[in-house]
Amino acid sequence: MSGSNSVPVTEQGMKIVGFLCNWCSYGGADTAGVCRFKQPTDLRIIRIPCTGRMDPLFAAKSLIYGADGVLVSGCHPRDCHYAVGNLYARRRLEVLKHFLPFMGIDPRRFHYTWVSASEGQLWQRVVTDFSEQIHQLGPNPGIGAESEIFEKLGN
Amino acid sequence: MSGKAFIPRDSLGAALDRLSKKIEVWVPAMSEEGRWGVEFLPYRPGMRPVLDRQSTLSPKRVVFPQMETLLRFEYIKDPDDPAKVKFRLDDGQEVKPQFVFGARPCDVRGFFTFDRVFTEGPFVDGYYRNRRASTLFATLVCGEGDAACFCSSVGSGPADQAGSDLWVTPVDGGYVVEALSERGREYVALLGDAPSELQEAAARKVQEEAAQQQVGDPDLVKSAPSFRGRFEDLDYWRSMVSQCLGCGVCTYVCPTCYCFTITDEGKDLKGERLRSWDSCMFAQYTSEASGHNPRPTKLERYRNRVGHKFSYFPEKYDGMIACCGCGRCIRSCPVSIDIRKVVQELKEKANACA
Amino acid sequence: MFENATKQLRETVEAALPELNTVVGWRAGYDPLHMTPVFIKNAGDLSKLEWSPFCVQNLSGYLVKDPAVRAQDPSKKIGICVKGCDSRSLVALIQEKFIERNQIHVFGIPCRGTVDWRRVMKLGPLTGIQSARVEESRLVVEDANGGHTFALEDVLARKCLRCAHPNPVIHDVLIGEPVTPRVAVENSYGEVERMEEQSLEDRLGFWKKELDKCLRCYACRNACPLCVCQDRCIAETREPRWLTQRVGTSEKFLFHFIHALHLAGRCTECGECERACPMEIPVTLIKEKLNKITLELMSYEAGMDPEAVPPLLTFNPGETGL
Amino acid sequence: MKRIAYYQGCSLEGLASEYDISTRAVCDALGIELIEIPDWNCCGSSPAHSADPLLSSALAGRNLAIAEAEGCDVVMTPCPGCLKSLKGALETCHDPQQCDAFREILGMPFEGRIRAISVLELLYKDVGVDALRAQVQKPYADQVIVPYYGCLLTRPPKFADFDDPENPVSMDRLLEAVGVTVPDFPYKTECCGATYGVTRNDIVGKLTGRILDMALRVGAEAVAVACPLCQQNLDLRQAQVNRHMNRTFDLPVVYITQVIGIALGIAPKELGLDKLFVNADFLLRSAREEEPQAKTIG
Amino acid sequence: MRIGVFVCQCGTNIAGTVDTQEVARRAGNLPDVAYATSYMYTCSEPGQQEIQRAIREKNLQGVVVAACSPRMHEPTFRRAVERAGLNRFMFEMANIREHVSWINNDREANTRKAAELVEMAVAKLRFNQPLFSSQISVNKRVMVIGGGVAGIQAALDCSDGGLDVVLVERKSSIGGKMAQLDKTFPTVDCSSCILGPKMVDVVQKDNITLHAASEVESISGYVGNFTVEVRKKATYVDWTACTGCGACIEKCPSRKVPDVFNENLANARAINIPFPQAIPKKATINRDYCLHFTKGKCGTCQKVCPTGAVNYEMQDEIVTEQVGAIIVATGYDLFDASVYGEYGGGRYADVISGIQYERILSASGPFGGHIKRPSDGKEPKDIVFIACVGSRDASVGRPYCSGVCCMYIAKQAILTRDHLPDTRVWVFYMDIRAPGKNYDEFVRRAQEEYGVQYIRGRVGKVYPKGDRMVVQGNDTLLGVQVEVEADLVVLATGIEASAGARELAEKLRISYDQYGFYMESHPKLRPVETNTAGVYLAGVCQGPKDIPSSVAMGSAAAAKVQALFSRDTIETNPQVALVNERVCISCGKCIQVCPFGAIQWKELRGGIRKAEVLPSVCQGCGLCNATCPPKAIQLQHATDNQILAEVNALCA
Repeated sequence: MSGSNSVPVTEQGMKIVGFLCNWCSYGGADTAGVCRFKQPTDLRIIRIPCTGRMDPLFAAKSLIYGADGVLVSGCHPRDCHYAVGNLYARRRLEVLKHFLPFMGIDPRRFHYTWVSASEGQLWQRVVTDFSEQIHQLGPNPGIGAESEIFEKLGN
Repeated sequence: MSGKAFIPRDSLGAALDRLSKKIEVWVPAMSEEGRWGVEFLPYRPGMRPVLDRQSTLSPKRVVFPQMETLLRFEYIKDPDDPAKVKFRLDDGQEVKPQFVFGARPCDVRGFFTFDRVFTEGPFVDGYYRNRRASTLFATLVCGEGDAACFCSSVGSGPADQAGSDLWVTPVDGGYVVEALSERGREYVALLGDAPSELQEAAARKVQEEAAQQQVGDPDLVKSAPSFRGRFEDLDYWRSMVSQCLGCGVCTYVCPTCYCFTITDEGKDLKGERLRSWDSCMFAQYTSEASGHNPRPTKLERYRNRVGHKFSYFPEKYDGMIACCGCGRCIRSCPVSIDIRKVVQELKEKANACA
Repeated sequence: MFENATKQLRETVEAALPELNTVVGWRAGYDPLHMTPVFIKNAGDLSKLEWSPFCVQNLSGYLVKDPAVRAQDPSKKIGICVKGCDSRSLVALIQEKFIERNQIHVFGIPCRGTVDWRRVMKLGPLTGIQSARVEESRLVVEDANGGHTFALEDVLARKCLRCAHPNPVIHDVLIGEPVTPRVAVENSYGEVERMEEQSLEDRLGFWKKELDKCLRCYACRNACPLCVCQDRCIAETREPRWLTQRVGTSEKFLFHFIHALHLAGRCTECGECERACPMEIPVTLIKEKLNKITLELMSYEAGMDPEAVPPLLTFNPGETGL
Repeated sequence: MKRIAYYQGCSLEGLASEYDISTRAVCDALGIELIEIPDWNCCGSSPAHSADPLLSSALAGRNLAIAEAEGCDVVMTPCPGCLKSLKGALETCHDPQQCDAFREILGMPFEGRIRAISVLELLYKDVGVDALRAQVQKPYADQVIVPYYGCLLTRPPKFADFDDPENPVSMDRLLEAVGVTVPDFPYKTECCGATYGVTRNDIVGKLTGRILDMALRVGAEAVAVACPLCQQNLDLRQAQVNRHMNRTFDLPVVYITQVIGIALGIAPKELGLDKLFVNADFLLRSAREEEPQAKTIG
Repeated sequence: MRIGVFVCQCGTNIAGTVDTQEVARRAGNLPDVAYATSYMYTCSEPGQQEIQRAIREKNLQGVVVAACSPRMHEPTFRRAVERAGLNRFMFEMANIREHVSWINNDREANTRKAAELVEMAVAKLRFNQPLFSSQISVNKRVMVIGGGVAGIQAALDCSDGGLDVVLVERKSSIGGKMAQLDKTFPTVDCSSCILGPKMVDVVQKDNITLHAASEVESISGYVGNFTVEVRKKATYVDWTACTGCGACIEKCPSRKVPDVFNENLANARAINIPFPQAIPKKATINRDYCLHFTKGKCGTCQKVCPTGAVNYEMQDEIVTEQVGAIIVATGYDLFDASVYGEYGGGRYADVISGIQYERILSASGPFGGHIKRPSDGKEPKDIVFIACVGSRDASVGRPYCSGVCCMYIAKQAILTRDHLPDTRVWVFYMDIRAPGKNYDEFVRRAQEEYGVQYIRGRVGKVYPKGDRMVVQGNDTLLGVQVEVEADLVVLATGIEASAGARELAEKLRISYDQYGFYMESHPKLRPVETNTAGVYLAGVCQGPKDIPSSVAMGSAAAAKVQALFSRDTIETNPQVALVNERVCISCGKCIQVCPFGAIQWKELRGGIRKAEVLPSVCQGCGLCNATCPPKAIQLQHATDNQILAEVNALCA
């Protein structure tokens, strides 16, 4: 079990956006908190009702606008509170994962996984591993600023 | 200072290098090496201007950028009481002189439409006026029309000097440049030495030949008054518009289309007000806050586009047509809709009805 | 060689016309390199109808987007001329129930490729084009300076050079003999693969450079037969508000992500987006990649089976490959 | 013809050579080509895993890697001890925590897609009871044999996933297929005490004796086994058992491959029947009588 | 908007590793925030009053509380802001305890993270809209699925409360497993004597409609308004005519039919009434054995029936029932002992399961209550019970305790010694689990008064020796191997989820655990509710339990239904999807993906179709929202703009 007591010293905070389903993974993150499982501080969690709500464009938007990482987590397949939301999400997110590198965005900045409300330790490992990976990758170079033409015109 | 210069073809780069040290220069250049499209880009040393064909995008953006910050604003909070907020606004515009090298008569004529709307009252748009006033045009005498060109139809022509500050005539071995305005004259010497007699004569010949060219059907303009009569003829408009995809690319490449939208974009306590190009071919353009849309389908929108250019505008502005005959809308249209036909048939059908 | 095909097309359409509201086809455009859509309503218009490698437009979008085409006598079908690629758009629209198969009469035309006029012009120079025709594997253009001959391979549209489905996948009548596909679909993603071989940085650089040119004129979207949102596209709405009016590269990236991801598992690679782009951005390439992904992950090829469900609108609970 | 890798292991080279030759003979008769793994080495069964489980795994893994390189997708070993080592290596290879270290030690390419099976599984699953029955040349008439599976053949359950770990039936079915009468044998997985073979042979004697006793009680003429160590304990030690238990057991202990081999019409000598301690000629009894009835249909 | 931000210190839980003052200070600099403060215990009464005071004094229109998980206190604070006059959806929480203060000690990083989470919450709140519940009417009929003791209890309690009840039972008689039992522990009172009257009550109550030999076909609708299709299986006997006289059974020539009620220890007839006390006491033909159906010859029963009730042409019938709530009491199955090859269950006639022994003990059982072994009908002298067969054993996928086996072994051991005092009884057990009123005392009686030999250890093997069985096991207390010779071995088979449980769960849209037991809404605080409103659980379908617990749960479920029905209308959850018809492009993708059938077409003028959400059916998952291309369908309180606001707060 990695990181139970040793949170790696972060040189600087990274911007990791988490999209967690309310029923399983948000609960799992709560469980990890209740159990005081130490985790890096880079993750900012957005609560969504279900990974089925997760439009891949939320992840794409985050990465395009400079998030250093995006982590999506939901109920284990077949365990969805809404029966099938995560099964749709799995296809959509997998497609996104394959698509990102084509556009020049490092797919390692995007991760999706399944963590149940009771899996506090698993959540700790997921967060720790992903945060470490993002720290290794460093800040997201991003898509960058506006084009030269518009700079010229004083915008 | 003769007000004339000759730029040898292989020294064009050097001339533009000299010029761009004094003033921001825009030239037509390939947006991507090996592709067809040409757009006006800020000149950088080494760049190869494309002067042998019309640009895909007109130089509209030089004076009327695709996006322009009108003002910046900021909320300032009282550190002791977050409920107390002050507001600061900055609407300053920084405009530098700029020089467009290699525009064509139609490109320059396009700005006349803008000028009437933005600078001749009753409301004067300062942002446009300032940019317009600080922009010079070195215009090419046009020799490369194609099947889509129709500048003569709208009262212009390949040798139309109107609106230009310098006059660039391509001759064997280079370009003869002559000043047409006082502020244009300042830059002539920078571009090259005075031309020889022979070169001047060659230029004159090119200019004369260009002036004699008839590009497009001169009767086109006369169709405009028929518009009102056909306004309610929905069958006609339906047949004209059915091909249209409503893609709006015609308005983006058009030198005279000036539709815009204004939005406030902000984050946290700061923000800015932006003016961006919009298109009358889009539903959002006329979508009202209530949700009602007076031009709900492409029929109304397309009819408006034709009417605006060939009827409403000339009615309001002394007969001036809001079209410069550049033909870009025809060339860029993915389904090759020909606005000349639409306007011409306006009249033909009107005659037929009468 | 296309005079015969045109003749055959006109005859076929003429025979079917009494049972049809309208037939959407192609006619001559403003110059010999351009065709433009035509809506044939009566036999008198038949002489306008043409078929040649300049018939680039995918007409299937009209069936969904043009209220005039849709709002006609419901007892009659609508006729439409399609190439192989266009027919796949029809299939996709049938899958999504935007059109019903029994409401349309499909004139299918096996296609050997269409001419990209920009590629011709680049090879030019051509002034005052008088005629253009395709003979076997050559394009012959006559202009003010005489005749010019181009190898067809040099002037065909990019999508045609990698075409795996030149024959209409659905049709009520086929005009001409089926042709052999240039490549199998698995081998049609060469350009995507060349991109994949590049480094992440190079790919990012490529797309930054390309997408930076985007005017956000949305012509790519509006020309797409499967961009069914049209006036309601979230690229422009405030409710919800995905994009600002800023013209930053990020906004352009996001717009193209929206466009592409909304087409994931749906795009039939007709190439209309790329053709409509005034800035010549290779926007179809983005969708090709997504199609390659759905082909590899879910063995799905869009626009082939009217009964299939697009892969992102369904799931397989047991799938473990993902 | 079916082509599979064959790992014989050390036992079959020495004490249990009859198991080796009978396995080869049966496979040959059934049209299975056995590719002996070139340059095979110790499976690491004995002491290696107590010193370093990973090294021990890699030791077994080397054999698998060679077999994979030979283009085989199945490796068969008659010895349950070897099988456990080979399966353990596969498990290590597929364990994400260990696979990198495992491959590094291995130092040769190995994908771990090869399947490791026992000769019993080969006959029971890959060949199949019905297919075997169809190949019988000389069916037994009245021989009564009980199968003894021992402890390792079906355990741990995840390694021996072809039969019920507590009540295995594969040998029962195979014996029945060749015409043997198979009574219910309660001690088919009972401990024979093999681990005490050297230090406390009194325990071995007692435990082995119980098994032999039960075999006699259910009416068996012989015990069929599929493990060299089982065979050794029950056969070679029978005199020792008699000494400890004061009994006079004289019960043949035969390899399943020998029993099947006779039925397939293979000569006793080619099956190593003469190498057994307790004479097992009873197997030939009916075989001889049945000879004229050998099937001729193809 | 005027927003107030309250940063909770949670004593030192948050303040220990987060500078809450600083978080509040930074919150004050966010747009629209008009008030920001830090408070010791925001969830306390004074804390809530402070929020309410600020709402009034600062004229706040929205509130953000940065504290613990919203899964903990969101309802608390929503009520608090509601009391001060705000809509409860004008409230957001930032989780700075479970997600910040408790998982890292870096005060600076924690403070920065907490401030950003507050910023996200404020950003989202700026897009919040007041949402209002709507009222839906309640159909005050309840359906109980399963007619075991839990279902019967639930049905009777609801009936007593004046509700109309529809009871659906898969078998041809209600009674469930309890009807098969001889006696019950720890009182050793007769099972059918206490269950029988309740079963009779069911048919005598005017307001209970019983569908026996019926299964639920489909369920649609939502809390207050379910529509359930029930398949009444063809019994080939018209039950309205059948008097239960038994004449047909007597004459039926097909006599080798496994008697399922007697656990196959006896034979029944092809036309049968499962047991004398059956409710309804009606005959049913078993098609698989009836000669009329198998051979096409016989018609005896039809001939002998005095009321002409036999009808070979009978077809399944679908009955539609409208109910407002559903109680699920579908019970359980018993573990298949043959999975343990070493015990020989299913192979040896004298190795039987606990429920078989129960039938043997029963006076109405196959041997009339005389203890005989199935193989030869002899009285056993030595009996061995083996506990935990299919319980507490991960290797067979049953790691849980079945909860009743220790007790029923003790009961059966006592009854054995009562019936046959000379019998010797052994029990191999792992641990004794007897945590109920008078339970442990009962086990001790078995050991001390009845002399049952309890051996702590697992059995390794059961094998026949002559006509007896040898049970080989170990005694872990003595540390020795033991072998017991017995005439009869009883395997105390454990409880497993009912075979059709998963299928029914999918129809009900409730979830089940990995073993197939239905999931309660909260393991401690909502033990009879499910996550589907209006669907309640009773009995072993939720997890192993004994009779008193099943009965209590049946009553609890009935009480829940009565509480639900005590009002004429139910408030809907307003956090549902909503269609903007102007934007809807009628592509139907939302309808295609909705797991709940909550979206349908709505016809507008001119034949235009638009998607429409049924708010009472919508569960608020948002799958439609993610799927809708123009985002015309928006999940309220998790709209695109709200999620984008959070993303933008971090990334833009």
